[in-house]
Amino acid sequence: MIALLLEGVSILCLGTGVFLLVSGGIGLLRFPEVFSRMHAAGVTETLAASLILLGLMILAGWGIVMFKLLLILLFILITSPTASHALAKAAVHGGLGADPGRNETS
Amino acid sequence: MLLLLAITALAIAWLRDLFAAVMLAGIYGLLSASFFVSVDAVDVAFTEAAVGAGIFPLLMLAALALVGRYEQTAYRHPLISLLLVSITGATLVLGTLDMPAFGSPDAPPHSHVAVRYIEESPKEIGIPNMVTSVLADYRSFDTLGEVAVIFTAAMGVLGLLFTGRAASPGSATERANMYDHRVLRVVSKMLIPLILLFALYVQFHGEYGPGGGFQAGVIFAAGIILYAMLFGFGNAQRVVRPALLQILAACGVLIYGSVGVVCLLSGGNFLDYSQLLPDPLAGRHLGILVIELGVGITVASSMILIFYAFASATVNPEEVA
Amino acid sequence: MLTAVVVALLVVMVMALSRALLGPTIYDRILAVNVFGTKTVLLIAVVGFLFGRPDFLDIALVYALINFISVIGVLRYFEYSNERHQGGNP
Amino acid sequence: MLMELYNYWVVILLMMTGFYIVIVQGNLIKKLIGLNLFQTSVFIFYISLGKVSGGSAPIFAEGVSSYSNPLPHVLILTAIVVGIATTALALALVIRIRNAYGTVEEEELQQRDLEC
Repeated sequence: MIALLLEGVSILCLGTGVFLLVSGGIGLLRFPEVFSRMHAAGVTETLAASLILLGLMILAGWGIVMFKLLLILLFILITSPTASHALAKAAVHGGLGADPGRNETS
Repeated sequence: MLLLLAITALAIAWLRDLFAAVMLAGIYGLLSASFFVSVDAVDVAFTEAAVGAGIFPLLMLAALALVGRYEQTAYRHPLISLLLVSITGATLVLGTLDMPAFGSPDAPPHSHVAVRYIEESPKEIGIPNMVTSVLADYRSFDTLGEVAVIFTAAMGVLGLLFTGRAASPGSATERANMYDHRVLRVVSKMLIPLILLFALYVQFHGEYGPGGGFQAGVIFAAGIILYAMLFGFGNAQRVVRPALLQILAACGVLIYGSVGVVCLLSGGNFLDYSQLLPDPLAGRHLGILVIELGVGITVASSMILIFYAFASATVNPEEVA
Repeated sequence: MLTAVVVALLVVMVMALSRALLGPTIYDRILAVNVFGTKTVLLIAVVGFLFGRPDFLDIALVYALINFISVIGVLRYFEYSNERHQGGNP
Repeated sequence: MLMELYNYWVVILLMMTGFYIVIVQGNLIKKLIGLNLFQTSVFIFYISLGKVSGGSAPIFAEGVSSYSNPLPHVLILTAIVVGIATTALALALVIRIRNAYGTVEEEELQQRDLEC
C-alpha cells in the first residue's frame, strides 16, 4: 500500500517536472526577447529540476543514492538562481535595457 | 544524441562569431559527455564533464579576450576543401563497411587483453573499478608518460606567457570586481569549500566508483579558478602561490616516479606495487592510492598554473611580447 | 515513466540547442548553455536510474558544479572585455 | 546495417567537420576549435568500439555479468586531459603570435613574413 502510494507520488512529481520542463523549453524558444526568455527558462528550471530529482529520490528510497540526489538538488537550488541573476545583471549592464516594450535587438 | 552532436559541430563550422563558436563547443562537450554515459564510459564522461564543458571554454575565452572575437578573412578555396573533405569522408565510410556492428560482443577489441582485465582484475587488484585498475596498475607506465606530458605542457605555457607578476590591486581585472558581485561572492563562498571537498572525495573514491586523480585534479583546479575569477587573480595568487604550484606540479610527477623506483629497490619490476607491502593485494592498493595522488597533484597544479599564465598575459599584455 | 522523462529532456535539449544556434544576442546563447547544462545533469541522473546503476550520480554532481563555474567564467569575460572597450568605465 | 554502423558514420561526419574547419578557416583560434572537434570525434570512436550491447559500466558490481570494455576508457580518459593541456600550449603560442604579429589570421601572417 505504502509502496504503491510512494510510486504514485513519484510519478506525479516526475510528470509535473516534465510538464514544467517542456513549457520552459517552449518559452525559451518562443518568447520575443532576452529577458522574457530568461524568465521562462530560469523560473521553470529550478522547480522542474527539483521535482524530477524529488521523484527520483522517492524511487531510490533511503541510502547513499538519496543523499547524493539531495546534494545535487541543493547545488541546483543554489547555483541556478545565482547564474540567472548574474546573467540578467550582465545583460542589463551590457546595454540591453529592461524596459518591457522593447523590441528585438540583434 | 549523436545527431545533436553532428548538428552542433556543423553549426560551429558555420558561425563566424568566435564567441558563439566557443559557447557551442561547451554544449558540444556536454553532449559528448552524455553520449559517454549512455555507452557506459562513466569515467570518461566524468573527465569530459570537467574538461570539455568547463576548462576548455574557459581557456578559449581567456585566449579570445586577448586575441579578439571576430574572424576577418574570407574562406580560402572552400570548394576544393569541401571536395577533399568529402573524398576523405567517403573513403572512411567505405572503410566502416567492414567494421563489426556497434556493440557486438564478439568484436575484435573485446577478444584479446580486455577479457583478462574484466575477469581477473577484481581478483588480482582487489578494487571494483576496472578502469582505475587498468589505468593505475596494468598500464601504469603509460599513465606516467601522460602525467609527464601534462607537466611539460604546463611548463611550456608558463615559459611562453607567465610574467610572474601578480595583478596589482588597482589593475583592470581587480577593478572589474568592484562591479558589485555580492550575490555571486556569497554563493561562491559557500560553494568553493564544497567543490574542493568533492574533488578530494573523487580523488580517494576512484577505486570504488567513477573518479580518480585526473578528474579530481581538474575539479580542484576548477574550484580555485572560480575563486580567482570572482575575487581577482591577484588575491588568488596570494592564497595559492605560483611558485608553490610549480613545485607541487613537479612533486606530483616525482611521487609517481619514485613509487616506481621504490618498487624496483624492493625487488620487483618498475611500478610493480605488490612489492610495497608484505601482502601483495594491500601493496597494490597502496601503490594505486599514492600514484593517483601524484596524478591529482600534478593535474590540479598544472591547470591552475595555465590559468594564472593566461590571466597574467591578460593583465599585462605588453610585457609578454 | 523514466523513459518518458528522458525523451522530454532530449526534446528540451533540442529546444535549448536551437536557441543557442538562433540566439540573436550573446546572452541568449549563454542562457541556452546554462539551461542545457541543467538538463544534462537531470538526464544523467535519470539515465543512471534507467540503467540500474545509480552510482552514476557523481557525474551529475560534477556537472552541476562545472556548469555554474563556466557560466560565471563567461560572464566575467564579458565584463572584462566590455570594460576594456569602454575605457575602463563600468 | 544502417543502425549498426550509424555511430561510426556520425563520427566520420564530426571528424570531417573538424578537418574542414582546420583547412578552410584562416583564424588560428577557429582552427584550434576545429582540431578539438577532430580530437573529440576520435574519442567518441574509441568509446563506441568499447561498447558491448547488454554490458554495463566497467565497475564491478554484484549481479552484473557483462561489462563494456575498460581499455578504451582508460586510453581516452588520459587522452582528454592531455588534450586540454596541449590545447592550452597551442593557445599560448597563438597569443604569442598575436603579440608578435598583431594578428591571428593566417593570410596576414604570411604577408608579414613576406614583407620582412
